[in-house]
Amino acid sequence: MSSRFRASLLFLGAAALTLAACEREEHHSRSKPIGETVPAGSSPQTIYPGGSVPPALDARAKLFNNNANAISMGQTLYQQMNCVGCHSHGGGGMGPPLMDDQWRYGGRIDQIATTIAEGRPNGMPAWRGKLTEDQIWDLAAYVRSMSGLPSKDAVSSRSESMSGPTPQTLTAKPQPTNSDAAPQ
Amino acid sequence: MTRRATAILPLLLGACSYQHYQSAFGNAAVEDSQFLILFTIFLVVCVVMYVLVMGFMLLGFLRSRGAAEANVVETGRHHHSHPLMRTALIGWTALIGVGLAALAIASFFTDRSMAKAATGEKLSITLTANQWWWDVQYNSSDASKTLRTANELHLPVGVPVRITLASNDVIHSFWVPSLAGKQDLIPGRESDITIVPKRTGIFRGQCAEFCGAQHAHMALVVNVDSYPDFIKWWDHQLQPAAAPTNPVTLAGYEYVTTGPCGACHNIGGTPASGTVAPDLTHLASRRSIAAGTLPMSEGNLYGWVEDPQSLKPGVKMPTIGLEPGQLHAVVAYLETLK
Amino acid sequence: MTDVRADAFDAAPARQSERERVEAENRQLAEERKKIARDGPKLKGEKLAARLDLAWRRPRGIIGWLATVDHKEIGRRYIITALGFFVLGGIMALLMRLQLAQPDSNLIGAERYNQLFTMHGSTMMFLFAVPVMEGVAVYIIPLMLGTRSTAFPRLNAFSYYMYLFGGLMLWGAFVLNIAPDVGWFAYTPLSGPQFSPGKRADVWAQMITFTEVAALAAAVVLTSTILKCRAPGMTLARMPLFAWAMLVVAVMIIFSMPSVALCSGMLISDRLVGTNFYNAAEHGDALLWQHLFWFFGHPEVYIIFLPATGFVSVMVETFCRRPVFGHAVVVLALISTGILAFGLWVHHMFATGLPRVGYSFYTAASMSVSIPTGLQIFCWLATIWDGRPRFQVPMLYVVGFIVTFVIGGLTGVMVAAVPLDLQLHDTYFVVAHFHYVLIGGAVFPLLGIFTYWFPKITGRMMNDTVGKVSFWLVFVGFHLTFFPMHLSGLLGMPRRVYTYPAGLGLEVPNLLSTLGTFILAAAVVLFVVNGLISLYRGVIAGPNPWGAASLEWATSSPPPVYNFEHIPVVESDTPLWDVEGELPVVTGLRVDEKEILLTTVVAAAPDLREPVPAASLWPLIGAMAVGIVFVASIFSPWALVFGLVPCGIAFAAWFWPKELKRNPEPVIS
Amino acid sequence: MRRVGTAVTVIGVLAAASALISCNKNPAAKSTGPLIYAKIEGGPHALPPAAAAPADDGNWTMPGKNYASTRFSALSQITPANIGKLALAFTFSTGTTKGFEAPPLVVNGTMYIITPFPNYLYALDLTKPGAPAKWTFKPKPAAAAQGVACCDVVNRGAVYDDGKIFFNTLDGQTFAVDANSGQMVWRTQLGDIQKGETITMAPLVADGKVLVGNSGGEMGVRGWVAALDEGSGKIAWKAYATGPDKEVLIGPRFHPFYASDRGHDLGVKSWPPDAWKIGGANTWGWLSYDPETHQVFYGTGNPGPWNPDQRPGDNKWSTGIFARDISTGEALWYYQASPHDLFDHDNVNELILADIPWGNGRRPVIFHPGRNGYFYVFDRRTGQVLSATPYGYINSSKGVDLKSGRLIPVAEKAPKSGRVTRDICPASPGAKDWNPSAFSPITGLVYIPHLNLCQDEGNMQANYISGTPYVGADVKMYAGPGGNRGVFTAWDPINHRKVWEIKEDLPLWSPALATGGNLIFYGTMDGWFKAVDARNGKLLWQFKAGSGIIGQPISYRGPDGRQYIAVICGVGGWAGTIVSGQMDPRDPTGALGFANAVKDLPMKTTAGGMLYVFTLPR
Repeated sequence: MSSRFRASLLFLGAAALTLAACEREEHHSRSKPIGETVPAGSSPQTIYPGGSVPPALDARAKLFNNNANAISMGQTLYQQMNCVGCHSHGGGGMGPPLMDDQWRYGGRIDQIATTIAEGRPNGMPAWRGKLTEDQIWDLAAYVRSMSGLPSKDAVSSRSESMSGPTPQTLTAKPQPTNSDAAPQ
Repeated sequence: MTRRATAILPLLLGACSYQHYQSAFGNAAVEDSQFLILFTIFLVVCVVMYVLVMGFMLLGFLRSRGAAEANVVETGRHHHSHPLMRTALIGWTALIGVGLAALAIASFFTDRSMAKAATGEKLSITLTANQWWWDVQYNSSDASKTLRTANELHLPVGVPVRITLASNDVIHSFWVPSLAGKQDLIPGRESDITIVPKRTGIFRGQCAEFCGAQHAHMALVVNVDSYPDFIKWWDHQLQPAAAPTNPVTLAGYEYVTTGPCGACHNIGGTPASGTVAPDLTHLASRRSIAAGTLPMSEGNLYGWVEDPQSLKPGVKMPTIGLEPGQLHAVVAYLETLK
Repeated sequence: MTDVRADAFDAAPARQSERERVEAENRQLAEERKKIARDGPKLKGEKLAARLDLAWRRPRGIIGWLATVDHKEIGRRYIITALGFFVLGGIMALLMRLQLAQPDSNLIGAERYNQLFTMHGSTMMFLFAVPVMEGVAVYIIPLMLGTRSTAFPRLNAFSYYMYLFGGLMLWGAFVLNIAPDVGWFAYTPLSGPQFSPGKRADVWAQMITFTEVAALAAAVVLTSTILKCRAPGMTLARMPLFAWAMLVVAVMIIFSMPSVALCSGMLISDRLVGTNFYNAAEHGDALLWQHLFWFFGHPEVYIIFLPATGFVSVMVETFCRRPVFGHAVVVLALISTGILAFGLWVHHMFATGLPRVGYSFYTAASMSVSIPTGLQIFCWLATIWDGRPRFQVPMLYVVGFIVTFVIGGLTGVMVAAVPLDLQLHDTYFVVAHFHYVLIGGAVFPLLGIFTYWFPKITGRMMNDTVGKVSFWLVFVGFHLTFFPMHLSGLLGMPRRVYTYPAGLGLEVPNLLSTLGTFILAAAVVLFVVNGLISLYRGVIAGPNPWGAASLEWATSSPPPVYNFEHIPVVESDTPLWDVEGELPVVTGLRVDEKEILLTTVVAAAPDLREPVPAASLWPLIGAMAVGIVFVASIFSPWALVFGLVPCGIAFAAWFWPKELKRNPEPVIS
Repeated sequence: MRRVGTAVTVIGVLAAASALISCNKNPAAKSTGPLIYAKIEGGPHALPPAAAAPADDGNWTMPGKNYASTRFSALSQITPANIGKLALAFTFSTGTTKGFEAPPLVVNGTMYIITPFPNYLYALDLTKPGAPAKWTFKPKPAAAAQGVACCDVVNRGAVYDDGKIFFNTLDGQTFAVDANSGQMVWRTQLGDIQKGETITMAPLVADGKVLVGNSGGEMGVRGWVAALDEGSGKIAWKAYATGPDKEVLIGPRFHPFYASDRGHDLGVKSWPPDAWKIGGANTWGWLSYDPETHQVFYGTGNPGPWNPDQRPGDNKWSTGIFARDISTGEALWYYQASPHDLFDHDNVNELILADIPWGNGRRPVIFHPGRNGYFYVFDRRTGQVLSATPYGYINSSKGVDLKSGRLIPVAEKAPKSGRVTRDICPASPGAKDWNPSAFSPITGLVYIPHLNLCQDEGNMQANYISGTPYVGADVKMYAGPGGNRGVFTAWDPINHRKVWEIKEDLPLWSPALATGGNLIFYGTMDGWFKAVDARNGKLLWQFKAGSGIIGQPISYRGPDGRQYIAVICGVGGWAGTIVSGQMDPRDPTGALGFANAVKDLPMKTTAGGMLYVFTLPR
């Protein structure tokens, strides 16, 4: 088993495994924005009359939900776009808290993206046109991470600033309840 | 003698064919000329030592081929050695010791004279490094003369300038080879560097500490001007941005101030006053775009505004996906920001 | 074999006087001792070899292959695995140079390039350089010291498996797209929780933990072997210089590795549970990482370089046909290099804005560390001067080493001065410097020593002409690659940039470097092919093809599993040259059990007969358990808690005391 | 064996010591009895100026009771002797659950109540038993205004004058409503919520003008004070707090006492370019008026953003006090309490007008317990600082240099970017926030309900996007030395010292009321409405309200001639956002850092909005 032969074997194995590349670490520095507009998601447990079916989850959800780089980009935007001013580090203030498991307008990533894009009546500003869709989806991914919804490997344990609530890597994933619409 | 010595140095190393734009041979500031003098001293001493070692080795090879009774196992004298070898050893140690001591002392003196040249600074700049651009602030006792610009430095020739270095995210390193050595910008720790430019000209510096995906595209252009030009430049930069005159630039102005650009960029005198991205008030007066990624030109502005992610992948500026009409208007407006 | 003590006491207790009882016991013991088979002076040749081979052979088959504790097998595996990682690291370098061949090229994207240079740096430093030196030492030191096995052979096996699992984890992550991209030094806060999302930096930090455990284990094995298992008569003064080098290296590893273990452990805890060690806001400090890392970092590069000086001393001695001039001077130089190496780590941090007075101490220390190395070079040149050098392939590598390393040493003196370092730090000038001292200083002697000890390990010589061609290819390729980097550094090219703009004069040096890299790659391929072919069709080498003087050439090539039939006795520092005919030997070791002779530390007088642990799977199982705990603790802190159970079981079983038939006895004659 | 014995004893001792240390960590300091520091001097003491504090007619027509803002009711039917029998007369639920900072107003038999968002105005008929509501006026302010109100959607009160009720709504409108019919007379839109501007203050109506200022220092909104004509609601004049002198209405009559406040266009020169346009300095607090000299006095808020590195210079005219001519708005004098403010110490606290014995005559002064922890006494004609004495624990400034008037900061306590500065006392809400103190002419003391909080602060680059917060600081507040978070202090302004002091567990966010019967009323954040003796602070009577009290208690003479005490409970404001904003207490930096100081509040009170009126039984 000379080293030459072993090295080439490793390389072939490597090529095969790259296809199963770990999605969590993928860098989506997309140069072109994804076409779809942000769908008008529904609030949690909306009544769908006459047996109609809730809209399917947006196709982009799996690109952003557990992607470490999207959550990290969202963390930077959360600070830079002044979300901290109203929601602080998840505890709330002017705006409602984001680290608990109560979602007035839905906790699914596409519903949060809609809230950010369209704004909400009691003072949430509408960011459509001010932020690009990728940025809105990055923010939505980070907002979900404040209540422990994405996988623990994708979130960051702290930021390089004053320590706030307990690290996201240690917050347990909340038990879904009937009124909680953040299953995905 | 040393000035001529340092001048021929680049010729020696075959670096003579272009303008010293970003090279340690630029000799454009007191600090860099001190470096060149010390570098020449070290080079000379090292070459001499190297020649000695190689000479000793070659002699070792040539000499023993002829000697009949070398002290080897075949001649049974492998436990003997040349009688003078012990003294040679002591001499060699002394030589290395003296050589190193001399170099160390030369280094201390250069260090001290650099520090001495740097006292009594009359201009203070605060340089804040971010992931992959430079935030420059010219401080002044009159607060309203505080100037904020990005990715480009203008320095008056002959005036010692103290640059305070801070970082907003990771460790970067401020390095303009033609002017002076590098200093790191470390978050939570403030350090500074003092430079005394010797001659006017355009020089280029680059971040020298690995700082993430686009570490390679984090450069800044340094213009050393005469003092009057420098004051004229400072006053011009304090003026608010030029108001749009024709409908195309007006449309560009509308888009930039109400659209996504204003959330991050600041354009003086307009509602766009974001602080987390380079200040664009006088963008068109700068020589490069996106921290030295592209030289300033209309074509490059089009390319950059249309799709920054393909030119500088991973940069924090998103690709907005402007329609051609909007893109044309925005670029037209940006070009008026002289 | 009934237990002697039990029945002696219950025969007529009180009346029999004390003296009679002791005599009965002695008779019993003498009876007992007669039954032990020993290798007396008369037991020699085939009969002894067969019995020793039966005692020392490891169990057959895959179980035996995994359970081996034979230092030669473990040494071979270390070397082959390290060479494998060397090739992989080399491929990374090739890809980097392809990207840097022209300015503003988009062959490889930024993120991928950052992964490449991190993998290149980490693989070369942690998975090739230190392990290959330990691998060669683990193979050769017992032979060179005239003993049959290292001390703690199972710890030796455990060390290899930890190293292997660390390498597999890092390269597994590379394949699964979780490769680290923060550089082989991973400065915080870039490698911290906010700016390195995902698990990339954790994988890097955990690879450090793996290789650090492996290196510490190997260092303990080497230190105890060198100090306690030398052949009788081999006093410290007569110990070969390579053994001295490995002793200093082992002690340096023991003192430096914990520092990097601490800082990588703290980085993992920052990234996993949000501690604030490196968080400047909460009064942590980004420079804490640099201090702890470079306190290990600089000794690390001497850990890589000092074994190479040992190799050069061995080769110079053999090919100049005389012992190295000033044996004591070289030994003192090794020890002072080892000590000084711990006092100059801040020269990596001259640009971080620490107080200038402090820097001047580190300038002085950095310059003074070149004095001991200068002395060693003088002693080698003096040996050449007094000897009659024969320019076979290993000697060519020695000459290549001296020509290259001295340039690296001198540029090292340059970057020791603060005003120069402020311009040269983190530029390609420094890249040129450390490749000169690492490739020139360590890889050249390594290639030379592979050619030198290849016959001892495989029994066949490597082809001489192919060896010469590959040397010149390596030499030319190396200098074509790395000398232009001095220039690109001075012209303003910083390190770790995935591209550079045109018009700065960097085009020519970078193109030359890329060409040089391909020549270097060709040279390595040629060397490996030469090795592979020589395995089967190389000239048969007898026990001492080079006519060398040290003990490893006293046994056959390849050496039998028990190394020596009888443990040799040493009267001088070049035993094979000073003794005509058979080496004097000492007898009395068992032949039915694995046993080695322990000797006193300084005078190497025979001291104890030590039973050698048998081959066992537990080191492998222990390494797997620890490996699983390390990998799992990247993802959850609970892994450390629940992981203790399997580790506890594996180590308990490993150390479980076998029922000793009787205690080791003092040597009577 | 002996060695083992000693080892065991050593371990035993260590274990006991550590247990001892852990168990006597001081239990949350319960509110203790009053600490007496000094005797009340017999001689002449401060008195409110007659013009600004006319005789008490039993009504309560403005939050400060009178233009001198004494918050003193001369009614003395309830005294320390009979307060034991004080009983509930009637209650009224306002139907809101946000922070209730406003007082009820009582005018000739009708009580008017202005609620926090959505700012309902109720009129209760006091002549009928149970005081039923006569009419309700609903201004219906924009709901989105809630998104730009930094510190709870509060309203600090309405004002009655000349048959009309004047009040502001959160979305920046000023309303005039006819007091009898409840019909709107006029309304004027002053603020723009798109820029982050809101109005929460109580207007001051004097000399035919309604003076209104805006809020939004945390949103980068440039501060101003506007005077509207009382009859038509048209803007008579508008004075900005930053920018060129022309817009700050600084003209020839402007004579600031101290040199550093003199200069041309300081509102532009003391800021980096364009920073004054988003520089804050809002007037959201209290105004006082001197009818004799027709001068109005008010304070300006903190400069924006909180991160001082982004606004080098003194940042004129923030954190200061202006005196203006009420008819034209021209500035007469100005004093800056915190030049280049480092800790968000808005200087909008109440300005109590008084005349103090000086030499053989009397000197017209202003008493001003500032947020930076100093009790200022100004000469209200020139703005000279007569004295500035700390009334709370301060370690972030050394004192006020009376020659230059400037605050002397402590360098290590200046917050920096990228590195948390620890133990800054007083915290950002200051030694006392907006809740005004009361001044009793009988005892001559100023009764100050205030805070004892410190904080850790780490700053970073603040990004300005209009309509979003522009702060640039992470803050964590916690109890100051002593472990109690609130203090009620009786302060002798003549001899500059405390007379008596009550330590309260929770921060004191409720204004104080002084009465002729030598009683002081205030409320705590967990709902206790307390009455203490004005002379020695002894607790005489207390009542547990349904929610925390941060509103102004008042005392009035009812239609039946008896003295009534009224207060409206409803926890909220910056301190109570953790309850009224349903915040998650696990985030210590919530509500700009206040959440960390009142993590226990959600267990001690719930949100609410209830009027309680007390009187002595017949």
